[in-house]
Amino acid sequence: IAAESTKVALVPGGPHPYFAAWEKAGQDAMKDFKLGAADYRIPQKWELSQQNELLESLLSQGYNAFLVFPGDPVGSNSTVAELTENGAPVIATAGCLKEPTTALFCLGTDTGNSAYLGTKELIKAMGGKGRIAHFSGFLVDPNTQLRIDAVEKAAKETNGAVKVVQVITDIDAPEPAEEKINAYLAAHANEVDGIITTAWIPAVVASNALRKIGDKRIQMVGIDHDEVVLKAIKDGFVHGTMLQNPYGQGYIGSFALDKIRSGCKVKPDAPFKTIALTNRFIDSGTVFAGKDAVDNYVASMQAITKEIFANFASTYLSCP
Amino acid sequence: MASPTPTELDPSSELDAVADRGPLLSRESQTLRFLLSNEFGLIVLIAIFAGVFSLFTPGFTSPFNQFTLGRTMAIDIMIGFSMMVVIVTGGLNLSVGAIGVCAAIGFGWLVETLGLPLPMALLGALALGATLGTVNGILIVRSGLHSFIITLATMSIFFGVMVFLTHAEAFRIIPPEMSAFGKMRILSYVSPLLLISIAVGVLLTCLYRLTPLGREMLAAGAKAAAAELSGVRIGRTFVICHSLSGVLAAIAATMVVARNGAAIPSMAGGLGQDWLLPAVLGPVLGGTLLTGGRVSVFGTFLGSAFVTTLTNGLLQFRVGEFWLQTWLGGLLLLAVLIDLARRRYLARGGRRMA
Amino acid sequence: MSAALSRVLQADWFGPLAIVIVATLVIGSIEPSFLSSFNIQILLLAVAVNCVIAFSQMIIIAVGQMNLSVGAIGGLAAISFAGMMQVWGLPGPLAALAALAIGAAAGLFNGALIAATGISAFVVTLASLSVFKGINLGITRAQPFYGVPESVKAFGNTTFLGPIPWLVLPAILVVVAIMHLLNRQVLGRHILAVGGNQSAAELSGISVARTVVWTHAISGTLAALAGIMFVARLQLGQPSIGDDWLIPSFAAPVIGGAVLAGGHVSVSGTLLGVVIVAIITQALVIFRIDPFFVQVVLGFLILWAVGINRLREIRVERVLGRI
Amino acid sequence: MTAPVLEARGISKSFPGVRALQDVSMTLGRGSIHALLGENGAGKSTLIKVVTGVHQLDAGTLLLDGNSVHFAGPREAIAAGIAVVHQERNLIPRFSVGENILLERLGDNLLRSVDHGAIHAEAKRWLDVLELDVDSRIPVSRLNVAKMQLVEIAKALSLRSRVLLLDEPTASLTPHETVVLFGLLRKLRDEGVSIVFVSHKLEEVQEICDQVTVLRDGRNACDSRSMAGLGRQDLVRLMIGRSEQIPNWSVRDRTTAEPVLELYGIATSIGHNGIDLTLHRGEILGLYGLIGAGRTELAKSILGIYRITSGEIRIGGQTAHIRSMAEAIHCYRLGYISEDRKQEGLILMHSVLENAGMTVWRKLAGAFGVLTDRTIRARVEPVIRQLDVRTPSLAQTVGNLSGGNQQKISVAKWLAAEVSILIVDEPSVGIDIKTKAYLHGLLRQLADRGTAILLITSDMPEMITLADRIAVMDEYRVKGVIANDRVYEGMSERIMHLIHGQEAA
Ligand SMILES: Nc1ncnc2c1ncn2[C@@H]1O[C@H](COP(=O)(O)OP(=O)(O)OP(=O)(O)O)[C@@H](O)[C@H]1O
Ligand SMILES: Nc1ncnc2c1ncn2[C@@H]1O[C@H](COP(=O)(O)OP(=O)(O)OP(=O)(O)O)[C@@H](O)[C@H]1O
Ligand SMILES: [Mg+2]
Ligand SMILES: [Mg+2]
Repeated sequence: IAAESTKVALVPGGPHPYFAAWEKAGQDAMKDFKLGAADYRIPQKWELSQQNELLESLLSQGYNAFLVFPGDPVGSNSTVAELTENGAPVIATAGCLKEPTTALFCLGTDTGNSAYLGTKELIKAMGGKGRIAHFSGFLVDPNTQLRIDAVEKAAKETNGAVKVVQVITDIDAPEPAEEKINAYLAAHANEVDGIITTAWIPAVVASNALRKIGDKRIQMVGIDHDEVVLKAIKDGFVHGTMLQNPYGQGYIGSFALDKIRSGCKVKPDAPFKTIALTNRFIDSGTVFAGKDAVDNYVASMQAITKEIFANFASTYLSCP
Repeated sequence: MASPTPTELDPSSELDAVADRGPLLSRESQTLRFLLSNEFGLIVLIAIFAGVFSLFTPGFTSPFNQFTLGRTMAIDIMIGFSMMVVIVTGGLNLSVGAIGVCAAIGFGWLVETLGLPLPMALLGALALGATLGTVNGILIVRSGLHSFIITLATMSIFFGVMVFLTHAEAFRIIPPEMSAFGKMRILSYVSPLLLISIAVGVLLTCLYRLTPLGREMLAAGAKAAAAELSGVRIGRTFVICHSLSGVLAAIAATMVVARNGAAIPSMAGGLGQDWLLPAVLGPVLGGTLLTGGRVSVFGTFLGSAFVTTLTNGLLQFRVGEFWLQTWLGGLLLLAVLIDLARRRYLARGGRRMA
Repeated sequence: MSAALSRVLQADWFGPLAIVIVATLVIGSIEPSFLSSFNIQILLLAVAVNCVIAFSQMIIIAVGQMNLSVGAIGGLAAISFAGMMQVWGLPGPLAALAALAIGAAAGLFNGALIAATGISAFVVTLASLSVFKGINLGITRAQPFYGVPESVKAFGNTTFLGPIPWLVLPAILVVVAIMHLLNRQVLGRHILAVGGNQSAAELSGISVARTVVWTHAISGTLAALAGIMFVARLQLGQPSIGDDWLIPSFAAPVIGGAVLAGGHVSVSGTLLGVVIVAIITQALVIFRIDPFFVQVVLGFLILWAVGINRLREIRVERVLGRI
Repeated sequence: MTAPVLEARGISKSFPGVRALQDVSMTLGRGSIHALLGENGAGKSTLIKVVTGVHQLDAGTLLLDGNSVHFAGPREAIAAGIAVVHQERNLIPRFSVGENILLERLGDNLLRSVDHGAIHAEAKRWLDVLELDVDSRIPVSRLNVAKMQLVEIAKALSLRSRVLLLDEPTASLTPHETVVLFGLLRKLRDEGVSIVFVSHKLEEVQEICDQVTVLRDGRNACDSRSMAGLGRQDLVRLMIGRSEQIPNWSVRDRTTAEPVLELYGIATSIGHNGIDLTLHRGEILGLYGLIGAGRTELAKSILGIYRITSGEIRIGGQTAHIRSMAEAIHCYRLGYISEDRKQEGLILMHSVLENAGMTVWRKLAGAFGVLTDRTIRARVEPVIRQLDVRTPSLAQTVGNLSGGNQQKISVAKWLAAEVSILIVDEPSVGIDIKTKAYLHGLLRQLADRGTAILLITSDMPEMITLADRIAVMDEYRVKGVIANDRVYEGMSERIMHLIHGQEAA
């Protein structure tokens, strides 16, 4: 099948700055691989039902390959199954679907591992001991539980030197994040030594909060590449951030979908990683960026993308 | 066309002579009433928009799209019903989503953990919905507070307890017949879920038209003081409305489970809030009064159907992805304006007829 | 003396005030840091912004309607404010004025449509919510505006007289203005009259349409102000500002004694409602409630707060011999 | 006649399914009190609403001082100097009495401040003029219907306009307030104000009016005639096309029948004390008193709405503790026709059929609890016809009926309920004389068939026509019970003597 017939839809879970790079990635992939389309289509809200509707509609519109950030690791499975049943291959992108699933594989950040690594970095910065507060996202997102567990695991490994004293969740919206994080710091700032954030908005709000109280004693590791977080790292209020690779996900994912449509198969013995949700996981790269790395974080992500892309086909796909 | 003028009803001057003069309802005014109704307006709007969409987008009429449209519609209609039965009382049930999620998770737990057979588990889910609804109703009636604030609190409580017990874990091992039902296509166009919604709609219509209980619900919702002085047990009636709301939310939830093939805590968003919009939109567009006392089951059905059709069509139209909401809102406004124009036009005509 | 006492007992604000005092004392004695200067500052900040949101809804409740688009208007004003400063380099005050004007215009749009067509406010504001949110997303493509000038950031972040944040100033202004409006100004009385009995107001020569338009314009302006305050506090123009305002915007007025059918609202009650919600939110964080249990506790606390208030009302009614 | 101030020429107005006014004319002279009469549904209120810009006329012209005018809304009519008291109460429940009175005069400048002190001072003046003793600072929601009506009149008076339209202003007033009001109206007339007065109480009309316009089925039966030389029966003939039939019922004594409702030493949380009353099977016991005597409240206390603090109620010989109206109806077969039809009697947004059938739904439900419109119609239609309700259909919204017809529905639903004890509170407020006769006949029939009726009415003639015995209440106590000999002069004297006598002595 010719590449022009491949029409990829890149569908995030809702409007969110994280996915902005997917648009560019799709356009680049379309040009580079001569695809019929690689369009970035977003649901209007972070609602599982809205995403489902959008996906169903895109299928009726003739899209035949999907990169999907699953609105829910379990709940999105039936829609994904419907897509594949109608001949459109799906790659779970940026977040994974829980097995069993009809998605080809999951290309994204191992959320648990990223949180774990971030916490390790934080503990290192704290000098191996102290108390940690963990700020995370929607409680109903099973990833949140994975992150809570991962942070807990990293702390446990210190044999009691580090303790997670507080977990605050459901602060993915700016208003509650402001209120809860500030309230927490107001009451307990001197009882914590480190903060780990595992969602975008909490990372932004916590960076600002630390800047506001001017406290450089409390160490913090954030997530993602929001300007506020990056600037706080440069100014020394935040220790570093766990970067993910949205561009790479979109670019490589589009490429893989086209290959699959042109007859390639996913190698059954490919070196997939196993994570809590799935045993067909491909890490799109997660790196820790500290003060020295923030300025050229784009370059480092591109390097990772290039590296994964270079032998992606040979590693994961078997083509006729 | 002559509608009866008051003079025709003039009784004879003798006190006891009750002349038998046939029904007081005239056919003409019934026709006019229907043409002026919300229901007719929505039918017209759905026809207009569906027509435009099928003309200008290739995907809209495809069997798959019609099937998914019907399926989405079915769920939204049921959610609309579960709010509608409470709006009748002049109140709101903010916890429809939370009750729905609880019922879905309860269902998942019954089939997966307890291994109950499907019908038993379904009944269990409905019973759970009814119980939570009853709790709402009793709290509202006993405290005398507005249902808005009570259900705001219970929304937190129901959902919180559910998340606390499950730690946001989903139940996946549900009977295959259930997921097959969610994917089933009758004549390749129709989802059986839609038939369920239609059936429930018919039952609700019978409730309001043909039973004292339904009439009492409307009377109590329209003017509690007057209804009470006519012997309606207001408190009990309101509690029953809320229980019914719980049951309907549970039905909607099991439909979502069938559609998703799993019972997941995030199916209605945080605290179940994602259900609020479809829940209120259908009844309000359908002519159910937010102040209570007037209901239109068919209108709710059409209202929800209209919104899902509009959304679906717009997605097909591929308006600039970030601008979709603007379009949706704009078209909704356009639709109500068209409807208003229709009503003004007909009303003027109706007056001329009189 | 006893008449004055009974007037106080009957007032809408009495119950919420008692709850606030009791809650403050209890939480403060268990966790002294609750009364620390920094914490008070945080509390005031939360109250300042949230009360403006609550008032923007309260005024619509007063006229007997609902405004579902407060969040969307607030969000639109927020990103316009931040966007104008970043993209056009407008100075803060000018951008703020422009954003307020956008909010007022959005409110006018709602109000004019409702007044001119007679379509229910619920439907109109629901549709316009979609329109405004769509414009927000269309402009930002879900990306925040970061270019907020230092002066604005400082306004959102610094304090005077010890722990009092500057952001409290606009909030106080709004409280005073709304109180004056509803109690002492012709427009305010018209709003309450229309909310209390629309047809009677109409028959008394009050222009319902004009009142409704004004009310929505005020609501839009207040929502915009809240959005602007949020940008100052958050230090960036997040497109998702406003997404979650709807339920809190209703909760505070209702806790404060507003009648959802219209005609009766309480400014002090609403303000106290906001304070109660803020205290509850903070208490949950301070007492380190298990995150999986937060919602349950929150729900019970709301029930407790409104329940206490209701008990008081029942007492008062009983004294008056109604039961 | 002096130069006309306000003239209506050839006015027509239709509502869906109803021609309310057809080619109606009326001419209002300066300094006159003009009666506007007609049966329920004849179009009186509609005419007033058309004149004041509430409804837009379909055809015809309005002339003010000889100039053609058009009012797009009530605001413009008020601005042109026309004040009105509508038939339905139009007050803002939570606003104070004072502010309600001066609502029109808050002004149009939205940004102006309101001077509450001045408002209450001014309001107090108007309350004093009407001899209404209420604090202008309490909310009107705390007033009873009669006081609300007076507030509404004060509201219209406070505009000091040249034209004053009063749509049944005396419907819920007792003779005492009416006398005060009439004194005031005469004074205004002498100052040159033109007044339109709508009433179903012909004695009042004859007492005060100098001109009369009668409407019949939406048309002029007479247009602005002088009252001089018109007798009561002439007016009746103009209104209903025939003369009045005055029932000549015999005096009854039912005190020997078994008692069905007995009150022994009842005291209530709102101030009743030591009330003893006995109502016998088939008896009509009247309860008379001036406004504020506490009759309505006594009825509501029996129904369990206010708390009874001591004493005993017996129904059918058994001690009864009624906790809700539902219990009253379903366990004790006790019904209550409320004096406040708008708040407690009717559901204005529902149809005639729904309203009239509300009390019998449970009884009528057939097998499987199914209840069709047809079943309900069969039960309520006869009563509705007997009361001569003017409605285009049973599906009509009750709120769209004329005031008197609404009242008929609120009575009809209890006549259909077949209860054994019926408390009737001001049943004929706003009902025209013809229907009032029907209603009296129906109540009498009910009593003849064994229903015990407790009749609360401020309408002395009605009381003397219907009651077998009359209990007189004042200040929450029963002052005495007298047998009714149906001789008007003697009875009214004895009643007033019971109310005032002890004080005078
Ligand atoms: N808004 C309305 N919609 C429909 N019909 C109406 C409306 N208002 C009045 N009518 C009808 O117009 C006719 C005249 O009503 P109107 O209220 O003028 O009577 P009225 O003479 O004031 O009677 P009453 O003595 O009972 O007050 C009635 O048949 C009534 O049902
Ligand atoms: N709960 C209450 N609070 C304050 N005032 C009350 C209350 N209940 C009754 N009243 C007042 O008590 C008085 C007695 O009521 P009402 O006038 O209805 O008695 P009535 O004899 O039935 O008079 P009517 O002739 O109007 O039927 C009224 O002035 C009323 O406003
Ligand atoms: Mg009338
Ligand atoms: Mg009374």
